[in-house]
Amino acid sequence: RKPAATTNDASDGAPPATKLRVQLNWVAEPEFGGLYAARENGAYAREGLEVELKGGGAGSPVVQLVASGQADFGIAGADDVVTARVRGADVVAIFATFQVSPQGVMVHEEQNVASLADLKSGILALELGLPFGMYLRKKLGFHGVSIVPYDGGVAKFLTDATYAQQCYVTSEPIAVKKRGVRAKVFLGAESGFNPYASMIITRGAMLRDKRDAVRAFVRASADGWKAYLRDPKPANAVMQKLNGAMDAETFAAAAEAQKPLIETDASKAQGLGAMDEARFATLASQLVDLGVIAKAPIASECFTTVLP
Amino acid sequence: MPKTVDIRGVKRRFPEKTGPLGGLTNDGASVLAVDGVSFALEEGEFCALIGPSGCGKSTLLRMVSGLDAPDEGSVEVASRGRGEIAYVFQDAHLLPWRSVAENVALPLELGGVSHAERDAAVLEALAQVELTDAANRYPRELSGGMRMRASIARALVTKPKLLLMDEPFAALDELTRQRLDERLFAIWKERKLTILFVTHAIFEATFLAERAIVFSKRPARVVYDQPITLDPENGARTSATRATPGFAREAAKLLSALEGGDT
Amino acid sequence: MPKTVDIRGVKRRFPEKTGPLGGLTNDGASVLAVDGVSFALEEGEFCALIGPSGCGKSTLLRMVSGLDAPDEGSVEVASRGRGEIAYVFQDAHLLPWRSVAENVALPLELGGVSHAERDAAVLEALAQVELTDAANRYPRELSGGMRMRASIARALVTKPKLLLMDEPFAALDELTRQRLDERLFAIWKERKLTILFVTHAIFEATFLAERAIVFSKRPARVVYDQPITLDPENGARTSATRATPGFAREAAKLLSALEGGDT
Amino acid sequence: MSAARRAKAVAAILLPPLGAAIVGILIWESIARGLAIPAYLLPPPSAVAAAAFANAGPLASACLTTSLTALAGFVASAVFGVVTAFVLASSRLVERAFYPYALILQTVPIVAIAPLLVLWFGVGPRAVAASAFIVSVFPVITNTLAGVRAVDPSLRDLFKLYGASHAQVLVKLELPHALPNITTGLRIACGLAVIGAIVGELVAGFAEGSPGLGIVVMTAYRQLRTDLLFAAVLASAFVGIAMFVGISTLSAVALRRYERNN
Amino acid sequence: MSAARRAKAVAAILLPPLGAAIVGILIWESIARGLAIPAYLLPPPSAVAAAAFANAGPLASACLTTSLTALAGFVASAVFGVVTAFVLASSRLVERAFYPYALILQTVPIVAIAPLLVLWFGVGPRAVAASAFIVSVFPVITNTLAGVRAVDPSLRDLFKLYGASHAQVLVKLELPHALPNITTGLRIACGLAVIGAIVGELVAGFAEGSPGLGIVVMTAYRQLRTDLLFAAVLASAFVGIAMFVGISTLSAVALRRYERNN
Ligand SMILES: Nc1ncnc2c1ncn2[C@@H]1O[C@H](COP(=O)(O)OP(=O)(O)OP(=O)(O)O)[C@@H](O)[C@H]1O
Ligand SMILES: Nc1ncnc2c1ncn2[C@@H]1O[C@H](COP(=O)(O)OP(=O)(O)OP(=O)(O)O)[C@@H](O)[C@H]1O
Ligand SMILES: [Mg+2]
Ligand SMILES: [Mg+2]
Repeated sequence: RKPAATTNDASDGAPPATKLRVQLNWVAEPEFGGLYAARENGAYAREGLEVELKGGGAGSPVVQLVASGQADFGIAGADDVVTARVRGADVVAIFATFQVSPQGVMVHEEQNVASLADLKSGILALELGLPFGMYLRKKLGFHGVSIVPYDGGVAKFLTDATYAQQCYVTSEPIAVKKRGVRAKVFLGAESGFNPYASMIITRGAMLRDKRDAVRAFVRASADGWKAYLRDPKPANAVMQKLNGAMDAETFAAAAEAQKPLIETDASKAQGLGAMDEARFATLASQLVDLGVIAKAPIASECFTTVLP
Repeated sequence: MPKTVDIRGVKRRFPEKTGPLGGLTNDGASVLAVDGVSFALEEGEFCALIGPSGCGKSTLLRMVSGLDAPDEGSVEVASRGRGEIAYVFQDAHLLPWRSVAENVALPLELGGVSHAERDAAVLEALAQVELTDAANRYPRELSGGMRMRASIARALVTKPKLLLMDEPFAALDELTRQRLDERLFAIWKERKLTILFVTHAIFEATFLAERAIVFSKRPARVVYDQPITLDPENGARTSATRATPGFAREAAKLLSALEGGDT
Repeated sequence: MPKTVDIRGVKRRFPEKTGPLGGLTNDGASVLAVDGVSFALEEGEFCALIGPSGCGKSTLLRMVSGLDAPDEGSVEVASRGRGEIAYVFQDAHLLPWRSVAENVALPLELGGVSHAERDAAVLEALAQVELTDAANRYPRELSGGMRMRASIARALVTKPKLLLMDEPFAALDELTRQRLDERLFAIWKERKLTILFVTHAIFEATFLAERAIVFSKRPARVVYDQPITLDPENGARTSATRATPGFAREAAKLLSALEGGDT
Repeated sequence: MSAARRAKAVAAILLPPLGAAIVGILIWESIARGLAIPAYLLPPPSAVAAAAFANAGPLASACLTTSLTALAGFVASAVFGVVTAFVLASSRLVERAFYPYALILQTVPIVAIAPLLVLWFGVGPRAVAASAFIVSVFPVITNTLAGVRAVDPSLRDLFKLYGASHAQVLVKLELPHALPNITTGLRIACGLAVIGAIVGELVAGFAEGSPGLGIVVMTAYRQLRTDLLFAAVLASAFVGIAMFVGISTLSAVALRRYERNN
Repeated sequence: MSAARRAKAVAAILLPPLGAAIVGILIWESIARGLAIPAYLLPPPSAVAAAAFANAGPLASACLTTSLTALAGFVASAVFGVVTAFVLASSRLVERAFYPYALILQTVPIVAIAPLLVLWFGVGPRAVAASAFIVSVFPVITNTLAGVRAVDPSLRDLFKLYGASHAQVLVKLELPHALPNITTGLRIACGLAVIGAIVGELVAGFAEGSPGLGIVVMTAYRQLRTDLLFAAVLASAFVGIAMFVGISTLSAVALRRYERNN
């Protein structure tokens, strides 16, 4: 079956722009800052690409959309990629935006919890079925804590001082801080669960058939991220127009908060988006441990570095 | 004697159409059904009401029962207590989810009559209309005439003071009708109730009533209002009554009044 | 002459109750409505059917019309084409969302008759039952008698070959009834249709029909089946007919047959 | 005179709901203030109004986006629901065989079939409308079926007597008879189509630039902008009520002939 | 004889849906295989059955959890919906003032009011049942109201004539007359209560102990375990259909008296 995206054959004149569709897993947010920056500052256009960034809701089936050709690229976590490959979906990670997983647990500061292992009472909201929460529960037990589903909001956190919840370090802590509530965040990475996050993924067929376009897209996206890390303001302004529910202040704070997760030693050494086979292997064995998948996929097939 | 029903200059006009928004009505064409009818019934009177089809008889009965109100004029009824008025509608109007006995028991139930008393009264009323056999059947299992009889039993069961009947026996065969005529006459004699009785059968009106009112074609107006005097005055009515010369004479008077109002 | 309707040994029994699960029925008590009725109608016959209330007349008519089937015996009807049988039900059964004219037009509409032809036929049928004025009204705006007349117009409109009528004129006043009687007689004479006519009015049966069948009390059995011979044989019926001695004699025969079957 | 009466009739229709709205808002405001419920849980109506006003543009555009998909799903439900009900009504066997399974449409969580929806309808409004359809079709089927089943058997007899075809019985008897039930089903479908569209937006993606109310609800919820959240919730209720009033008005006109025969 | 007929009647009721199920499963299997749709999008029924079998314990316990809350919400809907409809029916003014706003219950996304639910009912089954109630009550109101409004005016006249009190009209006329409509409303409410409970579990339920079907659905979805996901979806449909069949049976018994008077 032909992929839905069409790449017009380059002819000798100025080649018409290649149309590409990117499926996001949420609305315009700093998490996607580099992509919007690349689109706004012309990085995609310079590569001859016309990129459509499609928003999604919390339940958007990004992996399925990419695997089935409805989108050319998508945003997903490394755990999604590993799981999807085991289930038979040929998706491959091509750019690891967040080197450190932004996923964590936030706790009210008054609770005086020094580490997550001290959490022994109250309520903890975790996203159902997400390996992150399963890992923490398996490792830390959380005996005496009621586990409830995480729904993406923070209202319940504000109403209840014994409420702890899963969070994106770039999002919920900022939201509660605006209300004058101080939260302590424990990153999952500190407990040993650190999948790459906000990865750009594509399907195997794209890599085989349109490697040039993929390469151009990753190159331009990396440029976009560089620009965004330098100065997030222009892209933020564009994104804020698309996401009226988030104010400029929050955009700025989130962009600031995510910087250290993107720029790490590894990405400074190997360039933005760098990926390492060992981390995929670790993740795969963790997922097997948690029972999410029965058997680990070949780690090297989960990702590919398309740039030379 | 006190007036049980007093009707003065009653007019009733139906709007032709109901508007789309509930309250709005089109003031255009309307149907004048009753046009200035006046008469009074004294307590204990048995009055037959005759008139051409569609002239406004049922409309008048509804106003007497209090279910409808005149546009002009007044209708005064002395006894408006619970169960004091009974009305045999032109259609049977039985509750389809109740058996015959349960349908007949309804007015008593609504009046808070005790179970035991109710059962006795229902049995008596069913016997009066010869429907004892069908007590436990449902309306859909009845013939047309049986449905009407159930409806009559329901009206008799409260022993009302004022009985309004809209062609109650039209769906019955001649013999059943005659038996019920006689029984109704006996009940009236015994209980001294006031009866306003719409009928198309002139013979029936002559047989039963003390007085007959004839309506003109729509809009209804009173064209005839006279007592009916049969030879065995105030005596019992039997099959033989129908053969007396007085009977034929009174019937002829009514027929000619009807003919007069029909033009 | 060919038989238009041939009824042989027909029995019909209604189960007393329908079970909770649709298909299941309680085999206990049941009502035998028609018990071995046989008679035949020749083409062009006008036959009156008389019997006590609840005896099984409507049940028989339903079986002749094909809407119900006998449990035993057979009902054969010669002309079963579209619009060849018309049936005036005991209740009017009008579609409440259609005006009178639209209700009367229904059988023609179902038969695919063209608009223009339909309108003409509807107007004619409405005139026959004196309902032209009310053509555009809705059933809820009609009196009881007007509803029945609309239903009669609907039956006449297809010019059927076999006309089944279940007490069509019971809700009409004496004068309208006599006019419609005469008109029905004229239509029968003119169109040579076969009519099976249930009535409670013995005078009406005598006036109209060539033949009368009397049923016994439920379960219905034929207790009387004789031609009616009036003095002006095969002549036109007028008001004067009702005064002839032959008329009274025939009526008396029917009444005594009814009395015989009622015990 | 007639104009005055008309104005009075319109007032009789409009004033009660307006009055109720005002009373409701006052009660809400006093609860929010009196019980001191934090504004991030239950903002006072004044705050909601302010948020609605400040975000009037995006809210209006979100309303439009959601209305269109909800309406598309609703229309599909109306057509498909009525047709399906008539097919089911055609025989007891067919009804018994298939009707219970129609309920699956009602109980399936949209998120679970989101991948199939986007696979078949693509990311965007068509998948969202499909979600609105799935959520809203069952009540239309059920009510229409109930209406068809309730047709007076003696009217069926009448049609049978005159040799009506199956199609004629459907068009001239069953459909007009079931019309009141169908509008009841459609009234229920209105609200369900709106919530179906909102849920659909959360799983089936949307075109950039015109996010619907579902997206506004979720983003406001995540950002704890409860005033905006409530404004969006009320906006979705408004979309539902507008469809509801539309259906009710249409049905009042269509059903003028239907007042019961007495 | 009678036993044989009874068996035959039961077969007539059970065979058609079973046959349809078997045909449906065969078609599904052949689509999944024939069109080579990847199993992570549409698993073949055999895979779903295998997943259901492998997870029979957790699925059964999830079914039970969800059934209980859905049933609680459903019962609340039935009671509150019928009562509300009778209040609305008591006057046109009341109906006009409040009925349209009842629709808000239907259009509000549960997630938006999840914090309020948790505040008022606490985390757990009570909040989940409240969600099931909110999602399922409107159809009960609407159908009951339609039933009460359709009472034959001449029967109302009869009750008026005999001086029936408001309560008597309600109990002896309106309620029995509206019973068929009420059961239609309840049939719709069944499925909605199930989906309401599932949605409620996702925002206000417990994730451990005895998690409901909503939790299973989300977990399976997140982990792309589409076979288990479909098993859970079918399980929730099963809960809905079980409630539906229950209501249908009850109503068939209750409505035996209701076959139309002809
Ligand atoms: N609700 C209504 N709307 C409009 N017109 C009506 C309404 N009810 C009755 N009418 C009209 O009023 C007139 C009188 O009707 P009514 O039922 O009183 O007649 P009736 O004398 O009882 O006739 P019948 O002997 O045929 O029963 C008729 O012309 C009828 O069409
Ligand atoms: N559907 C039914 N179920 C059970 N019993 C029925 C049913 N229909 C008719 N019956 C019974 O069959 C008998 C005959 O009914 P039918 O309607 O034929 O009487 P009829 O002769 O037309 O009486 P009427 O002159 O009162 O109309 C009655 O006792 C009636 O109770
Ligand atoms: Mg009348
Ligand atoms: Mg009969």
